[in-house]
Amino acid sequence: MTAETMFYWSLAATALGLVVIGIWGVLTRKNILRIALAFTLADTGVNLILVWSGFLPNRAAPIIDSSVTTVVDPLPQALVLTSIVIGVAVAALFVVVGVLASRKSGSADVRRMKELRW
Amino acid sequence: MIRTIVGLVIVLALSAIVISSVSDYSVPSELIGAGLNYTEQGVDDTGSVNLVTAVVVAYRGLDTLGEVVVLFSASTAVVLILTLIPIGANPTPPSSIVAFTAGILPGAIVLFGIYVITHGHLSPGGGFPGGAVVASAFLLVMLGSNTIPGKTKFLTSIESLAGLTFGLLGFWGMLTLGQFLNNLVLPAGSPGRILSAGIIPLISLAIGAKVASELSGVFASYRKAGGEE
Amino acid sequence: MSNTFLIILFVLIGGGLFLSFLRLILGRKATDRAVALDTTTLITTGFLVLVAFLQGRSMLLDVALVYSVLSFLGVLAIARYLDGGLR
Amino acid sequence: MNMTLLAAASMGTGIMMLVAAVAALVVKKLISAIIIVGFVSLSASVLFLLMDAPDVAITEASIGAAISTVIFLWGRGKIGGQE
Repeated sequence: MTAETMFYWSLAATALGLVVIGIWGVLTRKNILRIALAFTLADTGVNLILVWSGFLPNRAAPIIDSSVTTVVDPLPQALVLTSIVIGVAVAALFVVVGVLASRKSGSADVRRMKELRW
Repeated sequence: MIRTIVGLVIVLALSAIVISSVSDYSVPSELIGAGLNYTEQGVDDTGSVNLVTAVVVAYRGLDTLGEVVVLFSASTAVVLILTLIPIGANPTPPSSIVAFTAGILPGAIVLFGIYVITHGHLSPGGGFPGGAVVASAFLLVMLGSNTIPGKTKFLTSIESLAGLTFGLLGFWGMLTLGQFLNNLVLPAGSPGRILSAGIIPLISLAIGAKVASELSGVFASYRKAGGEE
Repeated sequence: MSNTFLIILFVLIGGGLFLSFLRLILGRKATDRAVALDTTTLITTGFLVLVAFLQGRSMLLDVALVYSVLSFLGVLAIARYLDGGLR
Repeated sequence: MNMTLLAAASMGTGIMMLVAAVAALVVKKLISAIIIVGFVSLSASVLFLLMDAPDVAITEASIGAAISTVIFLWGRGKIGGQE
């Protein structure tokens, strides 16, 4: 296994592991803010997977100047650029709704929130 | 307990599906499809050296308009909820070190944010990260002051003005060249200069102002919600 | 730039990062973790500069610049929270 | 040579990131979890730079450094001390 292959697949394994850990946290944690944190982790992992899908080793960043001949795919990066900013706005909404729900039920525990039960 | 086991089973099944779907995949060496097209003709088409900004603003400008609308609705929902339902608290005053720093640094941070926004077609940056940097400067002002910013109406007007500018620049291309958000209603210029790449710097400014005012509005409503009751 | 020098740089940065990471994970109190996050941020900013040097492109330095400006704000917010503000 | 160093850097960053992500979910106090998530965001920015995506790295840095931390700190202050 060459260094290039290890570089490429270690990035993919990190991103997939982050998504898996985030989904596990969303499913099993009990505090509403902890669930929001796990959601943010899964969001970061999905962004990593999207950028990885356009990544080719041994190429340069997609900013053309005289020293660059081959670049990576710019299209997934452009998608992720907006996805990050929208992700933080959605996290803000998540936190506000979570705070309101915890005020209504008197606790941050999702087991006591009838609306959020599963 | 049952919740943990069900969660683990779901997660393991998901990762097994993903791993089996990429098992016969090897390290790519060539670009295909739209990416190849963009990297070969991007600089000639748009005049922007940074291909990511070219894709965000020029090739996929309509998608960016839609994403800005999504951001707008999310931040509006936050501000609306916090305006309707006040949540009380009383912040303690900051120490003198924090107050002193918050008096000096925001100007420099705003200047750096404007650099990031306006050089979006030459170096890494653009409207989205630059707007976040400017919003961080607003955050520093709020961290260093004990008072509530009373007048945040100018944030709303900046936000509306930026959205209107984005739409009008799109309609300018429709009127003159017959295509919504056409980049070349202004000359492309020589790539690598600050005054080049058509209307990409103007749209970057509009996106940056919109992102900065929306995130700042979220923070201002947080502080307002903390101050009442 | 010789290879030996590069390897020494990587080992120094990686070792410092690992030690402060241990404090971040194992830290007894929240203040320990906040200080560890600050240290990690500083060392990682150095690593970002090193990556820009390896690729030979000065425009990648912008990332390190943004992080060094804004990481201060995150640590300041955490400190302000632990102090009793932001509530 | 460079590729070996890059592979080592990406593997080390990835392992630290996954350990930190698990720690953020199992650590007791919520404020510690928020600080550790800040570290995960920082590592993600490094990985984006290693994947030749400086635009995405700059966005992740500007968002994850201050803004998302403050959002979660605000929620923690409103919900109160219970865990």
